[in-house]
Amino acid sequence: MLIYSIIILGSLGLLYGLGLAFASKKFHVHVDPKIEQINEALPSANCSACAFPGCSAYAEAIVVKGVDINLCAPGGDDAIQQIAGIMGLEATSANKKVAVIHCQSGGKDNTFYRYDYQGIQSCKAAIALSDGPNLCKYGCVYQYDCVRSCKFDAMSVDDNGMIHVDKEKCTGCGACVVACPRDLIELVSDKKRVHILCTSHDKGAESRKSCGNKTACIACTLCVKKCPKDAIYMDNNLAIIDYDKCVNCGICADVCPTSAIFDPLKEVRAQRKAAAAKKKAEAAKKLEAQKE
Amino acid sequence: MNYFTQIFALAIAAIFVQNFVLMKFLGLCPYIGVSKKLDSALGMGMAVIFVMTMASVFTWLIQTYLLIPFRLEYLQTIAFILTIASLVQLVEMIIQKTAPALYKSLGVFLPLITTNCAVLGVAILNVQSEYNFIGAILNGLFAGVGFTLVLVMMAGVRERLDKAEVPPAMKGMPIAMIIAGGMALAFLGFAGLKF
Amino acid sequence: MKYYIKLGLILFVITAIASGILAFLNGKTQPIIEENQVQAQINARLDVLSAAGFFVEDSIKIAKKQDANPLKIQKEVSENWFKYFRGFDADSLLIGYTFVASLYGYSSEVQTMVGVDTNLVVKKIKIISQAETPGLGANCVKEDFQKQFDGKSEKQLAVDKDGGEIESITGATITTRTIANSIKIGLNHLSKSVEIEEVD
Amino acid sequence: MNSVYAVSAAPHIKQKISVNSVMWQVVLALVPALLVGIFFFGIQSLLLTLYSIVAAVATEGIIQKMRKIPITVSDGSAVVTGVLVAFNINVAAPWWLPVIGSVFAIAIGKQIFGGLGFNIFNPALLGRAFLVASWPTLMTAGWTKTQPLWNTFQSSINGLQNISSKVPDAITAATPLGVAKALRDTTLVSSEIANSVMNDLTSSKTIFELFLGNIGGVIGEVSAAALLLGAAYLAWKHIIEWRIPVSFIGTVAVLTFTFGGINGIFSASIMLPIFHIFSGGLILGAFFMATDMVTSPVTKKGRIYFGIGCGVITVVIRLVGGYPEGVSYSILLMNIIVPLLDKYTVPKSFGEVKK
Amino acid sequence: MLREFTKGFIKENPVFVMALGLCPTLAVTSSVVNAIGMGLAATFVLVFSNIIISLIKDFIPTKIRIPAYIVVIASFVTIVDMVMHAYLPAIHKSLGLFIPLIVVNCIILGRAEAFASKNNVLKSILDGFGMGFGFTFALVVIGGIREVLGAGQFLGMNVMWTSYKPMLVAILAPGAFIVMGLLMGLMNLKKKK
Amino acid sequence: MSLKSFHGGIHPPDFKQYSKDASIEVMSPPAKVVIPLSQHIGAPAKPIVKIGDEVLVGQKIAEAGGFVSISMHASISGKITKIGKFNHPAGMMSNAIEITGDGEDKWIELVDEKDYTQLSVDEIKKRIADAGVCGMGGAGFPTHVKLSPPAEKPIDTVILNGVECEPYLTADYRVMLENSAEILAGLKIFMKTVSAKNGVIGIEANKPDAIKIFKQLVKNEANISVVNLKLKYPQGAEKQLIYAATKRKVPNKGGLPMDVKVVVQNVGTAIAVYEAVRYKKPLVERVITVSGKIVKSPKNLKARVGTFYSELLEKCDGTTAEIGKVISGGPMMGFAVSSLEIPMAKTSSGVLLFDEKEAHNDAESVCLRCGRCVDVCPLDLVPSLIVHNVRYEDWETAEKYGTMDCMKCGSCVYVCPSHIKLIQWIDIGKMKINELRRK
Ligand SMILES: Cc1cc2nc3c(=O)[nH]c(=O)nc-3n(C[C@H](O)[C@H](O)[C@H](O)COP(=O)(O)O)c2cc1C
Ligand SMILES: Cc1cc2nc3c(=O)[nH]c(=O)nc-3n(C[C@H](O)[C@H](O)[C@H](O)COP(=O)(O)O)c2cc1C
Ligand SMILES: Cc1cc2nc3c(=O)[nH]c(=O)nc-3n(C[C@H](O)[C@H](O)[C@H](O)COP(=O)(O)O)c2cc1C
Ligand SMILES: Cc1cc2nc3c(=O)[nH]c(=O)nc-3n(C[C@H](O)[C@H](O)[C@H](O)CO)c2cc1C
Ligand code: SF4
Ligand code: SF4
Ligand code: SF4
Ligand code: SF4
Ligand code: FES
Repeated sequence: MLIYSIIILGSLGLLYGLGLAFASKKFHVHVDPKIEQINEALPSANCSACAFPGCSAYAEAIVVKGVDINLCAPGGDDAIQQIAGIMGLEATSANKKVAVIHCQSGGKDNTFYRYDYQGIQSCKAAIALSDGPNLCKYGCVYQYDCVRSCKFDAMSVDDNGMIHVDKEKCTGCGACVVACPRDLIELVSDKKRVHILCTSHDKGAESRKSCGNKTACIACTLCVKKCPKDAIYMDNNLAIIDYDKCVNCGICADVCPTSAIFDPLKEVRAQRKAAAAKKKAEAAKKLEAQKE
Repeated sequence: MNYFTQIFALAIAAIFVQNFVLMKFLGLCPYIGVSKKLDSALGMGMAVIFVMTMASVFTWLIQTYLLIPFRLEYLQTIAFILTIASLVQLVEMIIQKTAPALYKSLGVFLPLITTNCAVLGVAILNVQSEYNFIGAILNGLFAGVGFTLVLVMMAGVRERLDKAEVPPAMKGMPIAMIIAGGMALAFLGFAGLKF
Repeated sequence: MKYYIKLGLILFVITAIASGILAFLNGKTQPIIEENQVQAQINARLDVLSAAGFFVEDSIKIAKKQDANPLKIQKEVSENWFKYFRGFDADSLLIGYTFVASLYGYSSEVQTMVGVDTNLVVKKIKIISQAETPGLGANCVKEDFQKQFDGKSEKQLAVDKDGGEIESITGATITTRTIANSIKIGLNHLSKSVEIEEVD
Repeated sequence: MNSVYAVSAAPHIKQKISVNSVMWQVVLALVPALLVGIFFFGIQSLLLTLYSIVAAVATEGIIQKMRKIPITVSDGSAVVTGVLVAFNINVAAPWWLPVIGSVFAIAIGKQIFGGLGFNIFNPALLGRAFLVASWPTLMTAGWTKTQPLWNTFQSSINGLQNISSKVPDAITAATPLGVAKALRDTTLVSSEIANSVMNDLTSSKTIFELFLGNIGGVIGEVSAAALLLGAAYLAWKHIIEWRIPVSFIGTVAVLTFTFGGINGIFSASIMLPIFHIFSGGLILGAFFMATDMVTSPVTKKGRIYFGIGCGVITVVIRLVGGYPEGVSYSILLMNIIVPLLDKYTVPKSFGEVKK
Repeated sequence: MLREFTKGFIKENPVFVMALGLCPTLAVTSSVVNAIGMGLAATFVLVFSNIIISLIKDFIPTKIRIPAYIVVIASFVTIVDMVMHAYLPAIHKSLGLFIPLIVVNCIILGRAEAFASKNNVLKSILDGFGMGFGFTFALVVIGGIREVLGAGQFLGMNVMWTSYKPMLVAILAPGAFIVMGLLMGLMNLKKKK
Repeated sequence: MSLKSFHGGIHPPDFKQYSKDASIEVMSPPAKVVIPLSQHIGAPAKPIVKIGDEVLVGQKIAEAGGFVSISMHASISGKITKIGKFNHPAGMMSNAIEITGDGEDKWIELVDEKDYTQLSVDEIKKRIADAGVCGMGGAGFPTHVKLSPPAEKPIDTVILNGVECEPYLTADYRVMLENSAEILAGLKIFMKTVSAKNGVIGIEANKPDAIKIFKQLVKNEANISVVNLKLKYPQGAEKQLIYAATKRKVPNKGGLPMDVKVVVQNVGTAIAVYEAVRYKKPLVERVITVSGKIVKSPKNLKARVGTFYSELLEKCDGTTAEIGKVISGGPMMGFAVSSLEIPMAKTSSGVLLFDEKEAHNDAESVCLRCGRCVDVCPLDLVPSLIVHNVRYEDWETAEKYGTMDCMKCGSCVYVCPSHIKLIQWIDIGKMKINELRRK
């Protein structure tokens, strides 16, 4: 009984072992060693949780098609790390870029309209009808192609329809840049703080007239003149910041007569300045008092 | 019943009434896992039909000519799974070398099959139901066809639901389960089908 | 070549060890399993024919086993035996018979242990194996259902709808009918065998 | 800017039709059948229908609220589902049966897929299948407990019982289809009885009663006449289209004529297809449920295949299946392959060059 | 260390999160008793095959590792099968076909551990227990819901009001899928928060 | 006799009662016109005048910008006052030439060639090109180009499109009643130019008097017939018209009528061609319908190209209610524009004014998959599935389902119970697919 058992199952094992070994030699097909390595790193569970037909198919997809490496559920973190090692992938780079929307018309209520758009929610479609509903032919049309294109939930819309980018969530994937038919969105290093939020190439008077928020760039060139780093230049009636040169000093934002240049610290700076002036005044007063 | 009617009845039973996936709970992992795209579902289905039939043949032979004569029925599980695993691996290697085109469309699904309980399941069920050789082969074949049928249906439905407003929490696996539930409810309509 | 042999040998060793262990364990468990099964059968027999002290197996040849599952292509069985037990009380007096009735029901083969007295009137039945739909056909294992078979003779063994005296389980006429019919068929076989005995 | 004109893409004129109007017209079209149901089964059928509607609408509203999406219960689609769930229940059912059925229909049958327009299965039928599998006895028992308002009809119901009493297995299932089904179990009845009952069933008297609705059955399916009235209205309003109902019913007619006889192929009388068309849920199913636009193919060819598929499965279940009636399962089963039908029946566009 | 053990319950729950080993999960959970039986059987196989595999993995050439490991796992499954058959015949009967099928399951659950990482024996044991108990936990939850709804019982005791008419579908195939789907959805919802 | 038609299509109310009985009124030249440089399909015309130049009516002021292009002519006499961006009847801004009139309406010299029928084909084509004629049925394809099919594509039939299936519009109808002889002459010129054996005039059944007139006229013309077409939109669409008249199917995926040996021309174009060939008269005026419920006296006006809509409306005594929407063209295919300061072009067949209520546009709800759009699409497309795939950005499938074939007839939108703006979605699909193809 015991003997039969050992002999029969053992010889089945022997047979299969020999067969497989032989076949693997005889029917060997060359594959990218990377694929083999990744295949090794994967659990060979062939559970298809990754949505590929089996581990080797997934391994191939990683190497050939550049599919995400974190799809293997049974493999867990270990497998991801190993694959990352094989593929030579680095952790995401430190210099992160985020989306900046170069229009601050101030939302639906603040925009001047040429007509009442009645169509599907799509910026592209809106612009295809008589160049878009707003008077400014450069500004945001508020149909949110960009928001819908963001896979990371990084864009939110406020009560007035303005779009805000969450710098934390934004991965800089650039999907919104492609989506915006008005080319309002640009990927900028998240270290940059000062932005010109207007894209109107119209003449100053015209852009002033068509911007509902009155924050259009009117091509007065003050910023160009005041920038200590020569980081701003004019392009056909529009000031543009050269981010390579910009050092976030915010002087341009302070001098811009229409607030077309945005700097989150502008207020703070103004307050500080006021406080300093006050202090100075008080000090002067004190001094005067002392003098007296 | 004449032989033809028997075969017909067996087919109807294995494909619809006692569908492996929806009624017997066999082969659920690939049913959920490989049903995202129609093309893969078809490939997988064909591969499963092939392997189930092959496995039925080999395991039946092993059972009848090795295990039973030597009273080794307790080795059934181990012998069957070993046979299936080796068989699949062997076939995969042979196809990859000799028929690359077939491998692309079918072969890539082969490794998945080792871990598909439907294959081991059909082998064991063949034994339990005391099928003769022909019966075992046909059962393997039709069980595979039944599997493919629901797999392809599932893939069609899921491709459509890819473009639907399924609540985020239900996306993916959960909704696939719900669809499976609905399909199983619908398949209850075949319950009690007899000729 | 050597490499292949090595691979084969490793697998051989592993499977050999595994099968050795399994064979050993099987040696240990198999008797218990068999013992369990025998005991379970005895218990079941005692259940339906409680007055019996011991049983003697017997069987008669029957034409052909009833189709178990109509949807299956099964191994051919050339001849069939109907197996039954004679139950004797402590005084070795024949007090009845037990047998297993079996037919394909709604979705499974339903097996019933049946105890009858020497007049072939059912004393008690016990469903010993079924896989009918839970909540429907599976309700046949309920005590109340099985009780109604007590004291029924072959004629009464039919579902009320078919003119008999067995009240069917709600929503599971098929299962009920299966059980009644299977017992009826068993009694039929038994009656032939008993007749033969009387001739003896 | 003083006057701002509206700008939209062409076309600038639009047919007066909306989701709401479509759905409410379906509700309207179902009213005659409900009235007949009330007439034959008593006021309880109205109550059950109301419970069902309330449950469906409430479920829809609550889930939409939970999902924080616009609440669209006024579009009437949940009402249609509610009515149809109730229509699939027999009048003897307890009050909570339609309620649970509707909750399931809307929650699991519809909202979980994303709501109106996205569901795969016909919600009402999924609800019904769920109820049948859960409480099979409640869903099938009690069909004979009709409470006709008008007593003379009692006699003809007795007539049906007389027919069915010849067939042992059909007593509890005193629907014409239940009787027809029991006939095929030749172990139960002699072929003589079977033939005579078959003749009774296909007599013009029985069929006329089927047509009027003077039979056992669930609330909504009894009267072919009332259902056809509603269907005619929908067809006239172009809300339903001929392809699905015609191919569905046509297939059933052809197949029952061919295989429906109890003495082999083509042994059926010419009345048998008519019997099959007017009995059970075929009219309800073919005109009101198979035509549910969300769960049927959009392509013209797809709709024909869909109808044929429904017909084939219905006949298979009616003739050899475990249930007397197969309409609801046939539609559910065909629902599953609608995505495939859509995918593979996209027509060649006008002027497609033959290659 | 503890993490190896606990991750199987929620974060990497083999059933809810990874959707592996679905067949036994759905097939045997029509009652809690079956669920516990299946869960413990799988745990046993997982733990012991993890031990053996982590001990022998260095001796097995890659070419035959798949058959080799399958043999190990299948052996333990057979052991469970025999032992249950001998000592717990009732549960063995109701689990039926799905005991041998633990092989398939454990190939998936176990091999992740065996191949993807280079863990030592202790870690493997913990992982085996973690995964096994996670699996059991999931089975019991599903089994509990199905048994309560579908039979009005929990572990065989009546827990619903007396006039409750069981929702049969819960213990049939469709109910299994739907309960499973809803639970998975619930897990997703929890995970998001 | 069953009327000829195609399958699919819709039956919108025709609203032609407003202007159908108003005979064509000639409008005196306006004080100022703006001539867009792109009134046609193809390259924009190139200006050949400078600001300050004096021009006569009919004087060429812009030259064809390529082979598929046409030249533009001054439609009033006066001074060029601006060349730059102006509103365009299709909505957007585009380059145009502004002429401020001198009030004298001085014309260039015209001829009257009585035996114009003897002219050579080349001369005819040259005259048509010189006159800047493009199709006046809507698309504005340069006519001389259409009349020059490549040698391997012989033409055997010329179809005159007198269908005018768009609701409201009656310009073609009036022209057919009042200028039938010229139309027939134009048709003969077409037939000669492309050496076609047959001429067909297709008219919808709702214009029985026009049918009668032409039937009378062609009584003695063996090779010219009049077909009475079933009342259905879009009967006037080229492919549908060809199918109805000849049972030939123009191939999809960019097939042209000439692929089935047919040329289709609008009845207005026929007149323009006749005048160009016989009188060398450039295309500087056309008949345009001004209509709508709120227009005081809806009219069919013969007006100069470049006239502002506001002036046309003034001629019709303004409106009875606040304007909600201005449509350039017909209600099914026309463009809604954002102001009345829009010049009419050679292709402008109508200006419609809607009140606020008619302008209202219901919000989209989700597609019911009801298939009504599928039933009406004259091109056998499955609009619902196309749009579904566009919405979920599956461009490949959208293209496979025939996005690019859609002619934007609007039938599907008209019948959709969910108010889905299928055409807008299809447009997005077309833009995106084109973008992808370019890559
Ligand atoms: C899911 C399902 C399971 C069923 N299971 C059984 C069963 O186990 N036994 C049975 O006799 N009938 C079963 N039936 C019911 C039969 O199909 C049939 O309706 C019933 O036997 C009619 O019996 P009645 O006359 O007792 O109502 C089941 C039905 C369904 C829908
Ligand atoms: C939301 C809801 C769900 C219910 N579900 C069930 C159920 O699944 N099974 C059941 O038997 N009764 C169910 N009921 C009904 C009652 O709880 C109670 O069982 C029934 O009314 C008892 O009435 P009876 O005496 O007519 O049986 C449900 C009631 C409500 C309100
Ligand atoms: C939907 C649709 C409807 C059309 N309806 C008409 C019409 O009613 N009358 C017409 O002359 N052209 C109509 N056209 C334009 C014709 O297709 C075709 O371009 C024109 O008849 C060619 O003549 P032309 O070049 O002289 O303009 C329609 C086009 C489309 C796409
Ligand atoms: C002609 C027609 C038939 C319908 N049939 C059904 C039906 O059978 N079941 C149902 O739940 N809803 C039905 N509805 C309503 C609606 O389409 C249904 O709730 C959707 O399936 C939900 O997405 C129908 C609607 C119409 C217009
Ligand atoms: S789409 Fe990409 S780049 Fe744009 S906001 Fe989202 S994450 Fe940032
Ligand atoms: S895509 Fe561009 S235009 Fe559209 S909403 Fe976003 S920023 Fe505005
Ligand atoms: S008509 Fe509208 S609702 Fe109906 S299928 Fe087409 S797009 Fe969908
Ligand atoms: S899809 Fe295009 S061609 Fe078809 S009906 Fe719609 S607009 Fe017309
Ligand atoms: S457990 Fe995965 S296929 Fe069965």
